[in-house]
Amino acid sequence: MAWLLAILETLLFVGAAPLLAGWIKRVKCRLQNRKAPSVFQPYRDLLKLYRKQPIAPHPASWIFRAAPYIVFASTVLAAAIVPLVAVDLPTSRIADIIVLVGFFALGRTFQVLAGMDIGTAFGGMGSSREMTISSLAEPAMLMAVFTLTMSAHTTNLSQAMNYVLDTGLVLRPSFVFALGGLILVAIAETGRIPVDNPATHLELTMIHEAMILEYSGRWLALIEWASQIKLMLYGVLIANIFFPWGIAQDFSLTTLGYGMAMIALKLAVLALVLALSEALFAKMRIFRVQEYLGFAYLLSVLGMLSHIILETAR
Amino acid sequence: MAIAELTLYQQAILLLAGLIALTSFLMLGQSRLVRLVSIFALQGCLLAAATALAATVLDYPHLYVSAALSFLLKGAVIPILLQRLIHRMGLHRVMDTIDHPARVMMAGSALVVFSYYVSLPVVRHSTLVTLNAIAVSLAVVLLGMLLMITRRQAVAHVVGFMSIENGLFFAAVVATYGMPMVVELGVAFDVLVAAVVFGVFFFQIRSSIDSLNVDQLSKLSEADQ
Amino acid sequence: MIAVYLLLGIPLAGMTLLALRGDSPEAGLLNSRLNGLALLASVWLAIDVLINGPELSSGRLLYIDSYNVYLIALTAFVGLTTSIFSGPYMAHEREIGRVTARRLRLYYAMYQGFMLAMYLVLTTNNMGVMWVAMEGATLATVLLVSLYRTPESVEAAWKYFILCGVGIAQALFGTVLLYFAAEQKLGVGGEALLWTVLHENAHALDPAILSLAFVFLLVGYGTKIGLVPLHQWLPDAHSEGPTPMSAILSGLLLNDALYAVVRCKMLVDGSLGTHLAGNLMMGFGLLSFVVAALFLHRQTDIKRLFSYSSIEHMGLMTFAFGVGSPWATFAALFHMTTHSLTKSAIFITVGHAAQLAGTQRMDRIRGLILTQPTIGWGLLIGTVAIAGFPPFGVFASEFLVLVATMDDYPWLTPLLLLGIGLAFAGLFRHIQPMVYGDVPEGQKAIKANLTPVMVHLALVLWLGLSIPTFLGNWFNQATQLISGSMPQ
Amino acid sequence: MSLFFAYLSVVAALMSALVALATNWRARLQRLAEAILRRWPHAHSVAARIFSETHYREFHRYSLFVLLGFSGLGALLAGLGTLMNGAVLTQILPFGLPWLSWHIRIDPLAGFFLCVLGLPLMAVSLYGPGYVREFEHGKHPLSALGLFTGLFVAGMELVLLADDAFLFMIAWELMSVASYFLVAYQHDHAANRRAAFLYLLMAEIGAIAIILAYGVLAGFGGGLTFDALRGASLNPLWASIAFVLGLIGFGMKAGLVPIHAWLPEAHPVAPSHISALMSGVMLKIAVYGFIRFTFDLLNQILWQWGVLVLVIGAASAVLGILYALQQQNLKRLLAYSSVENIGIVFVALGLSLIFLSSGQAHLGTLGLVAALLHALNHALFKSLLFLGAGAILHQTHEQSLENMGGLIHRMPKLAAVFLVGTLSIAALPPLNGFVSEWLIFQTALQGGLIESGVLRSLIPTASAVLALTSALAATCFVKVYGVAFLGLPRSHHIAHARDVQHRGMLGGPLLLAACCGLIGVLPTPLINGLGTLTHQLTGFVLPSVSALGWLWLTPVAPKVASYAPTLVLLGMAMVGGLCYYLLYRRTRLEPRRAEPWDCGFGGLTSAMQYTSGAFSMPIRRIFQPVFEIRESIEAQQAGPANIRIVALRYHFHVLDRAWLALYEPAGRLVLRLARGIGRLQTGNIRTYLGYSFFTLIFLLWVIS
Repeated sequence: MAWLLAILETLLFVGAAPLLAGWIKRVKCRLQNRKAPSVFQPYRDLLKLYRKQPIAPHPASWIFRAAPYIVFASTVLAAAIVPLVAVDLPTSRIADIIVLVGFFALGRTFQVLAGMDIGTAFGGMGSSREMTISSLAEPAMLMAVFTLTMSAHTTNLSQAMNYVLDTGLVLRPSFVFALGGLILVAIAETGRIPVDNPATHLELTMIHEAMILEYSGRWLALIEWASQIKLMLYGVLIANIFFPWGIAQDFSLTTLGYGMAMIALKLAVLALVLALSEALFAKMRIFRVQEYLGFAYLLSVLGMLSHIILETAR
Repeated sequence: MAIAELTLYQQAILLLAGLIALTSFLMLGQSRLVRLVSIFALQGCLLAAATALAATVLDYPHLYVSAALSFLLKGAVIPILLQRLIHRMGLHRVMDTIDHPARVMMAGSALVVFSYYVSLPVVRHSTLVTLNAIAVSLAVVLLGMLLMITRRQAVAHVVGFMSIENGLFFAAVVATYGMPMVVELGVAFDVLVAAVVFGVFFFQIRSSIDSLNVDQLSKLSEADQ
Repeated sequence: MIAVYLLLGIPLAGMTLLALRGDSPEAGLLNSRLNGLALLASVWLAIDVLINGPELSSGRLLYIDSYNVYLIALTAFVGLTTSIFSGPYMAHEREIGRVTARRLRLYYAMYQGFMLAMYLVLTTNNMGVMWVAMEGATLATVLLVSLYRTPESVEAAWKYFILCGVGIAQALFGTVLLYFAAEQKLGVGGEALLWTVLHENAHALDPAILSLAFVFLLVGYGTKIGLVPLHQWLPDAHSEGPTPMSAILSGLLLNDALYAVVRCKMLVDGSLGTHLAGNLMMGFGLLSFVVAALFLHRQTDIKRLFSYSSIEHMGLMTFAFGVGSPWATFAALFHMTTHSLTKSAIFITVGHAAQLAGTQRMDRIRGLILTQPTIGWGLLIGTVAIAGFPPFGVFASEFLVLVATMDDYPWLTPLLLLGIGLAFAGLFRHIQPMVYGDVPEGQKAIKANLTPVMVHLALVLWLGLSIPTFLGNWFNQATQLISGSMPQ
Repeated sequence: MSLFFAYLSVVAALMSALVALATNWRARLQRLAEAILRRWPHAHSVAARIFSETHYREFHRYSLFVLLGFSGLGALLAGLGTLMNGAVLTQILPFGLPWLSWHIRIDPLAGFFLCVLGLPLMAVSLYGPGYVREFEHGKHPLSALGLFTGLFVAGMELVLLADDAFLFMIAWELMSVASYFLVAYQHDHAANRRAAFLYLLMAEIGAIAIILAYGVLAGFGGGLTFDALRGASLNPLWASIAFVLGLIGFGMKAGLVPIHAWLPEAHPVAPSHISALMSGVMLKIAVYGFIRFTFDLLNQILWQWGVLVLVIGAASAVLGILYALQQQNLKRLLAYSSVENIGIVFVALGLSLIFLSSGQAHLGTLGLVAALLHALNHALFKSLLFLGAGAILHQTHEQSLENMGGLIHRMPKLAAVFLVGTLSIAALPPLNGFVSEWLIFQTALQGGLIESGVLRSLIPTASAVLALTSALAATCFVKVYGVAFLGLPRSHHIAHARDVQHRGMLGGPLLLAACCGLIGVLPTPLINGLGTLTHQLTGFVLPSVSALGWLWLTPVAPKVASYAPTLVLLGMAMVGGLCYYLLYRRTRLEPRRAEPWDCGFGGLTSAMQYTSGAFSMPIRRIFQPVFEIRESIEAQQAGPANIRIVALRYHFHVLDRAWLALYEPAGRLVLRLARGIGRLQTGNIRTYLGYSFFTLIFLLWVIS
């Protein structure tokens, strides 16, 4: 039963990801007062790509072909272990938050390898930048996460959420800092403005797009979908770790429905915030990213220190 | 106890000790090789005399032998050998002047005082008065080294070396009435061989750097050229 | 006891014999045969002592105990192997006309004379005779240093002669003082210079006089050991003389001088009951160790290089004897053995290498391994051994010295560490370019007899892995004799 | 039994050393065989074939490595046996000093490291015969290589078996010297000579430091056997002195910053299978020495030591990987990454020390287990990578990444095996590298349980540095794989490289890759196996390594953290397979081959790809202060009056700051001192007489 539920939840996660992306696009369009596409546009795009015949460039090796599957699989697995509507699902025991970071790293690695597999300047450029950014973002994210886990004494996500739920609403300075850090990291890792512009078509400014420039057809579909899932993952993480209220702690239908509604609401709000910021800020130079991520890291460290100094009564 | 209360023999030994020290000083000041060698011969004779005297005082027969040995070697054979060499090498006119005679003399006298100071603990509890002569013999040894340090001529070095030997020998006589016979003989033999080897070396050095100025023997060094 | 007289008689006869027939072609063979006989005699003696304990000759002029008996065997052994090497070497020198028949006679006669002096130093019981023999060793070797009659060799010989002569004279003064101190207690007569007698009554001797005497003895024999700052004659004499002589100088003369100093130290310790002698030796040893290690870095002549390494090692041994704890003493005795074996082996190899390259300048010796692997590897392995790497024996002693020093004088260990590191770097920075790399054009292999080297290195290796029981017992007894208790 | 296997492995290693000497004894051996086997015609014919001109070389070469293989197998069996039953066997061999014979002891700790030694050694023995074949015709004899390889291995095994300081040091130095000769094996390159010299010098200094460390203990314990040393009761000051000496000595061999300078010099220049052993195994022997000294011999642990180790380890980790990222030479890059991994191991050890000193035995144990596991993992994948690099070197004679590219098309098999190594060193799930780093993170996250707030804030910071390190490591090895194996070939000989032919040269790496995968997927049994070891050292066994069953890894408690690598692998396989089925099997759309996008200009060349230097450029700029970068641009001009620039060539060279700051000044200082001392020896005999005169005066003055 629990396993079935876990799988269903995962499927829901995977299925809902494009919707979130569509929603963000829509809000953005509205903010830039353009005419917005329907929120279901991403599904149509995926279907279209799925039907198209993929094109493999000449120098590509099997890595190029295998990468989309691995990227997608690792992302789905990550989705499986992050509690969406209910905690204490068996899947969340398979791996904890550090493994989650590991999954992201795995997917990223293969995407980067695929980018370098083609032997063009763009692939290399994108890969190099992606690895640079992620290698700065990862410690920041882990620091943020550690802040949480050190007060919750667990790295297991659903345990952590339980902890927050049990302690109720406590204004922890450390959590505030960690939240800030995690949001910044999330923006960087999901390739949104101001770090990267998912909508750009000028190769020199691309990071994520430059890597997947050669992809087409079903491969592109998988990668796009994976990145949508990743975006939603970060959203869910932020929402459920810092504001877990409403998430189902038992598996009765009512609570599950309530949890679903709540998470939908939270994500919608987060999406609004993201869209707003993307509308307000402009993309920054690649070599200012280090300052940006350094700030994220600083926030996380501050969170950690404030946890040690302010919150532990010793 | 004061010197007046000593027997004549002992007084004589002390007198000889003084003379030997004097000869060392003379050598230190002497810049002509020929005279240097003759003073060295004088010192040898004084040494032999002192030994003989000691022998008579305590009638140790073997001291006579060593007296004879030292007279032969230090007083006769070696000086004559050296003189020969000097003449054959035409060094009899060479002046081996030292840079600061006054300072060297001062240093010498300082050495005498120092050696007295050093030998005090030795003399402290002992029966024989002649023992004070140990200070003298030590002074002679040190003066010999000083002589070698201040001189440039190989011959002077040999003389200094031999006068060191004299000092040792004198110490042996005054302190312990001579060493055991076997040692005496060994030492004498060594000295003789040494003298011969010196002779050989003079010619070798002469043939390599046609002079006997040891300052020119400084090819083998570690300092940057 | 016959063995001892044989031991002294053989080289005496050999000296006279070779003085006459030294220029004949089979002289080298004769020389090594004589040394072989001496070795047999020494082995006989060793077994004798091992079974019957210390021996005192009639007239008590000669005394063999577990301390000197193994040094005797060692001396005989190194003398033999070196003479095996020196035969062909001198023949080659004769061919290229560096030595004449007269000098060859002199060489062989003096070789035996030197051995005689060494045996006498080791076997005698009379401090005076020991002095005489030590001076005799100088006189025997001094003419060998200037064998080639080059200006440098003459200069080296002259320095060797004067400095060692003056030094040894001071040793005689020390001996006189010793005699004097003893005489006050034991009365006039030959007794008072016998080491056995002195050692028995050491406690009774006047400390003031003995400390005075020890200073003179230390400076005197220390000059022969090559302790800084009295060492200047050593590198010159080693580098300018014929190579076999460098080998026996490094392998034997230095050891025996140290032996004499330690004998004196035993007396002084017995009398003073303080650690004065030890401290003096430690000071000199450490100074020599570090300074020599520094000197290694600026050498250009290969034999000079290794003579400095000899100074360094003698410094280490002096230091260890100075420390005086059982471990350190054991280490020092063991180091004496391994060092003289290794160092003589190295000098033999170096001799070949120099003949191969036709020069002693290290910047002209290149690519030995590729030219003639036996010589190249021999030199390299020898250097590794002398630098104190296991499984060679030198390591064991350095290990013990370090541990013992850490035990007693921990604040000195940084200096030791510094010294070893410097010495190692100094050796290898010169050795590596010589053995490795490509062959310079026109360099060809030569006829070389490296059996002695192999034998020595094999022995050192064996000692490093395991010390045979009888040797171990020697070392233990000697350690007990010197430091008062056995190591455990 | 396990002791027997241990001896077997040592003897086998020595045997192979001896066999190596027989390289040029074919004729002699042939005559000998004929003399002996005249009776039995059959055996005689066999011998005749073996010793014939044609077969002897091959036979000899194989026998060398077969013996090494046996040595590895013996070590592995001995180690496993000891880990299984946790027995401690001791024995005394009749060697050594008369009053201190060799003490032999095999216990779980030694056993574990015997396993660490055994696996790579077996891989090397598979790999070797194919690799060294080309040396047979070179100017450097195979005998030297084989001899010192055997001694090297024997030395390492003896270090693990030693139970007294003396034997330990003998074996330790034997290991150093033998590996020195191996580094200097191809000594016609000046770089190799320089590296070898530096290596041996630092090994010597480190060894002396270790000896002194033992000396301190021996002084208090009154003996040189490890039992005596254990018995030594020291005050904190002396204990700290001993610890610092030990840290210097073992750290120098392990390659901790800033005393790592020899490592990136020496490891790359040795023959590749030796580099694998040096980087994969020898560094672990140093780790073993440190653990043995600190956890076993020293009778107390102070938290300051833990902090020291933690800081140094973190510094080594991040600096090591930053420098690795900037290397162009593949083997040099791997060597620097060894510095990084050793740093990670020491971070774990530091955590363990801190926890043990503050009485948290179970967390200390966790840290220790993490360290050991990472040591094993590093041994596996680093050997794998070095063997792979060696295979590339062997096929293409190319070490520089800048000339590689597209090798995945030329040597697909090697590429596949190499990928495993790359992924596991980049610490990606579900491979072994990730497991150990996960454990280290888990340890660090328990820092909240420590009393002192300073430590509580220090530990997470260190773990964040660790996170940075692992991210950079991923970057670094993505770069390696991407530049070397993917894209277009950057030079002619790479474009025409042939895949490895010799079966063993693939088999060795494959074995290691298999181990990586296995440990990655099923770490639990191994970690449970370490129970005996931790019980011996910390008196504590990880309580709930598999509280949820053998699938789950729950080092602290199920509620705190859990990881099920097997399920992860399963899940990935399922999802990936499903997608593949749905997307490919259903729509049978074969991908079409086409030119990659070139902005419409056409004619993409390999020169347009990102090079290794370009890939790491952002990191280079971000971490500017860490490096000493020498850049230069040379312009090729042509045309009238050389105005027109036809080609620009960009060179950059990254120097190690430690080198410039520490080593060169030391060298200069020594030379200056030597010159100063040299002035004393003027060559004038009168000066010399003066010296002895004044020495005498001085001494007389002193004593009276």
